Amino acid sequence: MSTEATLQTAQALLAPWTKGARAPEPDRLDVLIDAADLTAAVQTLHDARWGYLAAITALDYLGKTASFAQDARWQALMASGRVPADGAPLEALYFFAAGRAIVTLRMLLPREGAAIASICGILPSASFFERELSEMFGITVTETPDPNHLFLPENWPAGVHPLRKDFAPGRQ
Amino acid sequence: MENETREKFIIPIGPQHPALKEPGHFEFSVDGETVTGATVRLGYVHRGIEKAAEERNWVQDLYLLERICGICSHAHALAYSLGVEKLAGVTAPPRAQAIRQLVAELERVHSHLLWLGVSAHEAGFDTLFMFSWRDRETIMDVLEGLTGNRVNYSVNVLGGVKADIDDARADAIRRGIDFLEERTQHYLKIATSDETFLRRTRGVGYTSREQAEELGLVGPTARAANVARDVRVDVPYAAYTDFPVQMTLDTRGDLEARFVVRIRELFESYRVVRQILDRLPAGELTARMPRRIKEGETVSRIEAPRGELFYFIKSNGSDKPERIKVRTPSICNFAVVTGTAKGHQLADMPMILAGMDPCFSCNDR
Amino acid sequence: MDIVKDILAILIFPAGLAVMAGGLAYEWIDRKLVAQLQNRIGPRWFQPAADIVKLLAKEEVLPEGVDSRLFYGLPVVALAGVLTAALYVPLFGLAPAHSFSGDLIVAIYLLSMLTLCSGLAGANTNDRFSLIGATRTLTQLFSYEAPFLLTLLGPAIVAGSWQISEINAYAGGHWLLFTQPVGFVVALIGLMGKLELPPFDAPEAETEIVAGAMTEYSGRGWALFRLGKNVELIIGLTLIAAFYLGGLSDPLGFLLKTLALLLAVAGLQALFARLRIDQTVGLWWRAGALLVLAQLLATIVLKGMTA
Amino acid sequence: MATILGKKWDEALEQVKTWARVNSPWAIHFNSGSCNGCDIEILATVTPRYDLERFGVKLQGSPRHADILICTGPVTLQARDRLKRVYEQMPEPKFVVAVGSCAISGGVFQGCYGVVGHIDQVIPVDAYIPGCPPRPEAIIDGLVKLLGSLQAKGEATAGEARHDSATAHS
Repeated sequence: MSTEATLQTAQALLAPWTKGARAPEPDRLDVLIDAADLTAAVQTLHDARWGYLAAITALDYLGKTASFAQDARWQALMASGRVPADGAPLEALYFFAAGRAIVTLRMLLPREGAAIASICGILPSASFFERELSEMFGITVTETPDPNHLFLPENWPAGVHPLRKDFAPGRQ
Repeated sequence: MENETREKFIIPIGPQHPALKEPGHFEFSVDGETVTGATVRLGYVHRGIEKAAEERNWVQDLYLLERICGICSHAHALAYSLGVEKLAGVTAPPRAQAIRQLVAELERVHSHLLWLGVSAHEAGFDTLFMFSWRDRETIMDVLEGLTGNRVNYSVNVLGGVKADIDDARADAIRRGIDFLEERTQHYLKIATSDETFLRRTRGVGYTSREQAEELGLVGPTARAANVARDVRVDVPYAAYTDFPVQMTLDTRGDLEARFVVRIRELFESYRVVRQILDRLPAGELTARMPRRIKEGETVSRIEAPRGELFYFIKSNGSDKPERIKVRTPSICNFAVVTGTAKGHQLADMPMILAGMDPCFSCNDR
Repeated sequence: MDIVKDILAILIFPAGLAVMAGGLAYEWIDRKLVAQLQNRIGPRWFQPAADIVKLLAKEEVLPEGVDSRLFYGLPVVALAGVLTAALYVPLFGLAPAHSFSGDLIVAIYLLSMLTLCSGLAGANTNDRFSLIGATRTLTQLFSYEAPFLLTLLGPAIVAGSWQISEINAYAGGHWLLFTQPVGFVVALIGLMGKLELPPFDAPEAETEIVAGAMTEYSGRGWALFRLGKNVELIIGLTLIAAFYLGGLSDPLGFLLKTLALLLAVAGLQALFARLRIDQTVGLWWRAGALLVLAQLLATIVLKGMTA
Repeated sequence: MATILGKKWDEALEQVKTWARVNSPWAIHFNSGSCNGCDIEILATVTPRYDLERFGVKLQGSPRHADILICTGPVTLQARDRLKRVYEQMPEPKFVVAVGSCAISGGVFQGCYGVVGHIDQVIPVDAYIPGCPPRPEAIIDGLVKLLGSLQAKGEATAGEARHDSATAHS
């Protein structure tokens, strides 16, 4: 199967939850979804045996809120009243790879109280990635089997997340 | 009294432990000599490199990321360079790409020989450890002659490489490879026929293909369980389209298979190295790179000695990256220890641990 | 005056300092041979002596929660045991200092004291590695002890005596290596098990349980245990050479025969991967004990027929 | 007379101790956040081409058996207490060698949030071996230099004892 066909399969599989899609590079597909639809989307990919989970990470858009003004997902988040006016979003990224093709599930999350459902029930191997995600970005992963720190020490101050943009080393 | 006997007896391995040259922490609960459970604690080598990378510029990051791991330093530098070049819309010249692949394969040889020695040491087979490390010095000499360094080769620059190969150098590499190929035959024989060694590897740490996929294994550990996944074959990078490699697979899924896969990969590396030396493209070594990298995101994947190395790089158009995500092969493979420990003998645990070739400094970053 | 002579005999000759020096020399030869087999240069000749002196001069840390009398006493008992055993064997090819009928049993018992002491020492400390090491040490003791005993029984039966010097004298005319080859091999391997040399070093497997029963020992205690092991090595080699290699009657023969045995031991050490403790036990009971028993039966039957 | 003999005996004993210490340095290796580079070079020193056993150096597993603590890497948050504990577990006399740029200064990892500093901010260091990573030859050279300084120090102590005995005699 060609890379294009593989990507098209994924696009079709994920269509029910897709809020937007783009192809940043020829062999990649970014699928924008709501955080609430994550488990359903992952389950679909898993059931169709589409690729494997390559990585989970996130991005912090501190100071870049303006670029989201037109984003429907961001508007919906704002409308839900869960986001303070100056709270820049976080974006969780779930990478799935099948040969050359890479599909990224992207979800916008509010900065305060960011939460996302665990996919360990579907893919047990996601446990380490989820632990890293929650300690580095402060995104709570609900019902993850092991919520402990993965890399940070036990006595690391609560509420400090190193990979957020407002964390600066030496000023903990 | 009953409570007392039921209390779990926990054997810690690490963070300071002879079986681990790096600090990680495993806890095995045991009943007599039988392991009943395993947990892993990471982060002893967590330095915060991903964050530091956001505070340094693109060129400084090359040197920082190269020092994520001293064993597969070239893999990190290569994944990063390829990613940044992709973002900048620059392609390194063919000669540079071929040299990158050459160093990557030589590094694989060094890494696999190092691993062979360390796992032999775990098995209490110090003679094999000594011999494989003695032979590994050959590849260290080759790499030092080629790049000037024994460990952090620093051969990549953004846009190309800084080491070139002339005929004399190529001959020196060929001689080293010839010697090692003969030795590797010998190691393959030991790994597949030495009675006491097989007692420690055959049937130990078994994973089926389904299990391996479920646990999310990558690299040789997965290929030993017949999971056909190799970035060099699936998504050829550097010069792997011109100098393709064959995927090495095994169906048995136990420790012996992991030994066999890694040793057979060595032969494949020797073959490719010779091929590159014979048909090295002529031309420039570097392409011009801009100081600021265009805004954008990219994914760069390569096959490090331990498996798929995944870089996600985001640029915001300045001279520093916005975000660099490094997902190393080891973090995927730890599951093979925690997932298969139960029911094994305590004595098997260091072997199973070595069998996945863990790299804590890669993993913790 | 007799007491003074006895004390001198114990301290200076043939047991005591000479034995310890011999033990250190044999440890050096062993390490050097293994290093050579591993393509290394290996330690200098005074290395084992320097190690011991350094350990003696080092601080001895008393871990928390251990019985201090046992902690300090066990190494002394262990070394005293093997040194006493040295009185009954024809060390350096000379006649043993003491000899009586049945001294073989006493010597074997005294040799086991070292292992027993190190097992107890491990169990005495609260460290987890020590505890596992102690369990393994004792497990291994119970697995090699019987076959090892049987291998010494074979020569005793054909010689018709339980006295080491008499068996030695009998063996002078009969190379039992050829008539009881199984016994010889099992005895040599049994000695390696006793000394916890690779591949039977599961009780102190570095990569699993750090240093086993000895993990918490530093300084003097560790030095005495090491010294005890060295003395046991030389006594064990002497016994096997005396019983199986045509007896020991002069220093030159002693050197040649024990060094030949040491070469074999070093070769075996370098050749194999470490056995798991369950594999060790299986090997001894399934292969070692049964084979020796079979040979022993054959020996007895043959002796009955010729008598 | 007895005191003179005692002094002579002390002096001789001191010399023997120094001799043993210099000729039997057992080492333990602790990685407190290193990238592996130094660690594999340290391991390489015990292998056939370099063979540290020539100098009596043996890598030990238990801190209780070691004289020299070979440290690599910057000290990370989680490794700090472990490093201290391993150091405290070692019996006296003990020596610390910092191997590699990171162990000496934090190297390329200065300023990372997971790094608390370099080795001598946590435990006292007796010898520094620079390099990223230092070659095995450099590591051996560093260790031999440390042993040389021990020898000198030992002779100085023995000399003091000799001086004391001389004054006692007069």
